[in-house]
Amino acid sequence: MKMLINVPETVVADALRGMAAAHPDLSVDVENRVVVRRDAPVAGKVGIVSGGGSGHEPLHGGFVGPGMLSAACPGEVFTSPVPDQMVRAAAAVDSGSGVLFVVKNYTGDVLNFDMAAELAEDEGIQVAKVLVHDDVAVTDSLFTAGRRGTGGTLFVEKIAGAAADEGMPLERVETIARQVSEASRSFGVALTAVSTPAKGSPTFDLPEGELELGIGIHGEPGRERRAMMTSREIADFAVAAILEDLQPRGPVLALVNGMGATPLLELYGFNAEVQRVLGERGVTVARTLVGNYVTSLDMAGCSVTLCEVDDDLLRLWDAPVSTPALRWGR
Amino acid sequence: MKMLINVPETVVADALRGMAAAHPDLSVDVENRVVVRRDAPVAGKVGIVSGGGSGHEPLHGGFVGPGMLSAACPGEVFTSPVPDQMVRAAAAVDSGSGVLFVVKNYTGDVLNFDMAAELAEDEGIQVAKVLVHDDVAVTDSLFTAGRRGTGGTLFVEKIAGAAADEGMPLERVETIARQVSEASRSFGVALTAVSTPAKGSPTFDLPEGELELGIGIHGEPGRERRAMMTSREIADFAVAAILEDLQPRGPVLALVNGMGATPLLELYGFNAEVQRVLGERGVTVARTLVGNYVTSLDMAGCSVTLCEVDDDLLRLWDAPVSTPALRWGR
Amino acid sequence: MAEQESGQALDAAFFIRWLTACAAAVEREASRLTDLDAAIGDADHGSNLQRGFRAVAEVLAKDAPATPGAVLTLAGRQLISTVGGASGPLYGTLLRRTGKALGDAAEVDRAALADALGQGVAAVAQLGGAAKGDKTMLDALEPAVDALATSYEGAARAAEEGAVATTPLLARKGRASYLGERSIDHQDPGATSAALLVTTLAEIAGQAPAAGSGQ
Amino acid sequence: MAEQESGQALDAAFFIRWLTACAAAVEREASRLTDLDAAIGDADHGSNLQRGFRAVAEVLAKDAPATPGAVLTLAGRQLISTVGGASGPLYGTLLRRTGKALGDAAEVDRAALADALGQGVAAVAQLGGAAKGDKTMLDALEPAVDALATSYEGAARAAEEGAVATTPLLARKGRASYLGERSIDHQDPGATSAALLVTTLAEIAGQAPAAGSGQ
Ligand SMILES: Nc1ncnc2c1ncn2[C@@H]1O[C@H](COP(=O)(O)OP(=O)(O)O)[C@@H](O)[C@H]1O
Ligand SMILES: Nc1ncnc2c1ncn2[C@@H]1O[C@H](COP(=O)(O)OP(=O)(O)O)[C@@H](O)[C@H]1O
Ligand SMILES: [Mg+2]
Ligand SMILES: [Mg+2]
Ligand SMILES: [Mg+2]
Ligand SMILES: [Mg+2]
Repeated sequence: MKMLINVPETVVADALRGMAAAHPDLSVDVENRVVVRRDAPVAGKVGIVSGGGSGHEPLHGGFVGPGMLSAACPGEVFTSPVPDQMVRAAAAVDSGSGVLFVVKNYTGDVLNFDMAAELAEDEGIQVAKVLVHDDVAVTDSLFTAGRRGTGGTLFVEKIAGAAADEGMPLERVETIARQVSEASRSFGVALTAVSTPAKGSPTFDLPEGELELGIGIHGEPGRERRAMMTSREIADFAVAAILEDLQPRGPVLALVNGMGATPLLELYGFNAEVQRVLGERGVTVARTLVGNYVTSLDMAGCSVTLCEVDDDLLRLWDAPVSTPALRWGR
Repeated sequence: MKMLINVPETVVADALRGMAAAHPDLSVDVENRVVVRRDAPVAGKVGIVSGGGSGHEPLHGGFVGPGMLSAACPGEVFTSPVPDQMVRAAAAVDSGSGVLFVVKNYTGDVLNFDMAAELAEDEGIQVAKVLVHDDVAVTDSLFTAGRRGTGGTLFVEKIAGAAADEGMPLERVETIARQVSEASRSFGVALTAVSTPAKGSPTFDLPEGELELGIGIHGEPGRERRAMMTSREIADFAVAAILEDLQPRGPVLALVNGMGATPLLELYGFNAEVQRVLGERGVTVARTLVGNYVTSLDMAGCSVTLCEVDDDLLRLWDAPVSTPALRWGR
Repeated sequence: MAEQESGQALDAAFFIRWLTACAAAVEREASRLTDLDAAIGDADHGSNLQRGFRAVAEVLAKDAPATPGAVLTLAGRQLISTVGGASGPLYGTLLRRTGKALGDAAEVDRAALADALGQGVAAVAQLGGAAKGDKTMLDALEPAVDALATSYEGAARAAEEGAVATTPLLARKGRASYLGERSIDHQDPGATSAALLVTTLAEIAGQAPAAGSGQ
Repeated sequence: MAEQESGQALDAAFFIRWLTACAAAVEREASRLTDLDAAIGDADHGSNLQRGFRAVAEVLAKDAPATPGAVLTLAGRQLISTVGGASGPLYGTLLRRTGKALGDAAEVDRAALADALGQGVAAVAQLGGAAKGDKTMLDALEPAVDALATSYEGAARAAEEGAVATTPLLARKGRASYLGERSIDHQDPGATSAALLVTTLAEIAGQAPAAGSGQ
């Protein structure tokens, strides 16, 4: 698999140098692998820190900025970052109002963020954590590592960032973030396997006429392989899987997300099918976001995330945000 | 090649329905294939209309909105739209101040926009045209259809949109757009061939260990095939090709663009190399944009576009813009 | 010029039959045309003409104009409005200008058609700025028009030969020109489709139910 | 427990040799570990450990602590700070807790090591919430610790067998658990690397220059 890289070993550092050059509003510490909004810490405001393996861009570094993340910690490709990065990020953004860690539910992320929280608290930083575990493809979650965190992360980071921006205290920001996390559900589909720089070839074999249903964002195979489906059938399947788990009474935010290599033309077409089936199922969509936001390197495929919102959450979603990848209002 | 579609015939219409659902600020006429900013025509302001084949998303529909395009006309995949669309778009956005057509230099686009301009003028709309032809990979342009329009289109559309937004008259908007077009140069590289929905398989064969230098955005092979190169080598080659043609004296805008299937992680790393070589060559970069903006469906690869700017153009570049794909300021 | 009989009288129905047969021929050959375009273009020529000639067949089925000129003009307008790309305006102009040149005669003969088609081809050359030898549809159309003065079969043969002869050429117009030397050794898709339209014309003329010397 | 002699005295240098040899072994086996992880995980286990053990070898080369406990604690901290993922905190905790359990003795014997490693493995089980049979590194580590009470070779054998025995298991922890039934019939990468570390321990103990009954 050909890649636009120098050598696998420097992929993350190279990308951080490129981010630094492109985004003067961010302060990028390439050596220590922390991306911080330049004006941090912001007096009187809770800091929002997230992070995870690289390869999911724009998540998380592309979501750093006013109204969303205060800092992000990029790990190696598909590998959770180390506690040192998280502690450094927390110290950089803590104004004394405390820091919220947004943690995607993977064993590595959870363990490293847990260690970091202990260390940060030792340094006198007040830390709260919220776990994102929105992927309904992981069933029997009592007998697994639990549901993975995927597209819901974007909703949690945006809304927690808006809550912090409004000056809410840590406890309240944490409560709201948890509310968003618990109200989010995702389902993903892969048309191709992913190739990591370290491996250099597809992580599994996915023949021409087949697709994987219920995939995550790390190139793992899904729960089930099937004969290739149409956009319409995939939308039916994905939305049904989500609604089996959560039947929203209120309106939802919808994220129609590409896994990295699916053209925007196809994603918009897929969105049309997602909106159709949501309409048929009586779900009201308050806002829709279409694009490659929570990706898996060069994987072709898509995911759908729904998040049930009330007026408060919708207001926080609509609040101004100014990051490389998500930007609106003011 | 697997695609997230229903049938090839409805790809463009499906995408337009999905765009309409995602972007309430746009008025999307799915049947007639015109995407218009909802508040058009804007009194006293020149309308900016562009269009071209689909498959280059977010170009052009994703650039419709305040501060950029007034309307876009999406053709079939990789096929210029028809004059009827352009005339309809012009009529929808003309406030009496006239309309500028931004035309990428391809035989199809040029012929169809020319016909549309005649028809629109018959309807009493004042029309000006600017041609974008920035791709330095097309050499001997006297003996070809001329240089292709690629990444420079984004610069022309953004800056022309800002000029119109400031209330400049058609003639002045046209002059500025032409200035941007003439100051823009691009060079692109493909790591994989593209698969169109109609063909369903890669348009040409590009083996594992090779890449194409000097490609366009329609899946055509490039000028030269070589053994696979590193990100560093590609940046050296692309920037050298551009600077051979235009040695900017002032600062430049830089677009480090993905062709659709290249992960953002790789693009940022590539940007680091582009910035390095520009620094080595003494070129000052005023602003950098990194992302998948002018794409070629599922092609892996990248392009670099530079546009030499003066203070006026830089101010117009920085001016507020509010479209699905490009958004900043206000 | 016309050293031979100019043959059968061609009425509006003849041209509707021809264009309808073109639609069928394009349908049959679409993937070959797209494959040729994939090699040196953007892999859409087959689907472009498919879309266009389907629309032409449809509009002619619904609303059949009374004169050859009106049939061709309507078909040309329809191609312009539905195809896009380079071939849409070019083929559209070809049919429209040919139609206009035929005026409002109820019937025309081969000589008149050859003459009108010559004007159509000239308009294509002017619009696209291409000349014979640039590896475009003109390489099939120009020899076809010349030969049509003599016979339908000759025109078909000339168009076919012209299309095949584009293979060794270096493209100077259209997308294929971007490839420079790499455009050599591929047959031009537009010249191929042009030959298909002319061949279809000869077929329809050959099986024409109306009386005439044929050829 | 120790029905046999507890063998040679293990000093700081021994543990530095072991961890340095682990770095070399990981280097050698990295792509196999990554391939195993590709099948049921995310294709990074080899490069994770490569990064971590390179850093361990480097820090131990630069700054060699004086006691076995300090060597292991430093190595564990280094893994935590450089690996990330699940295996970073888990292997880091294994070494750190083992090191802490060894205290500040200048030399330890096999029995003491087995005991300390037992505490390290227990800490891993607590941190990750996994138990034997969940298809994780514990499936190699737990039998190895038990067997280490008797001999190094036995520990290596037990670890190897434990790793191989993960193949038919359904994963209940870590990324492989997402696959459900599809995790069956693949050997766990973490159990495989754990066996590699224990095998390396036996090798280093076997060739130890210090006197002792060996085993
Ligand atoms: N300037 C021109 N003059 C005449 N024919 C042209 C010109 N440019 C392109 N063509 C013809 O058009 C054909 C391509 O048509 P098509 O693929 O439908 O459009 P596009 O090139 O826009 O994708 C070429 O094979 C060539 O024969
Ligand atoms: N909860 C756990 N307890 C013990 N070991 C675990 C646990 N989760 C994962 N592992 C081990 O970690 C290995 C994967 O490590 P690695 O690939 O480096 O990290 P990641 O899964 O984060 O990519 C698995 O093969 C398994 O042996
Ligand atoms: Mg990992
Ligand atoms: Mg085309
Ligand atoms: Mg074409
Ligand atoms: Mg792994």
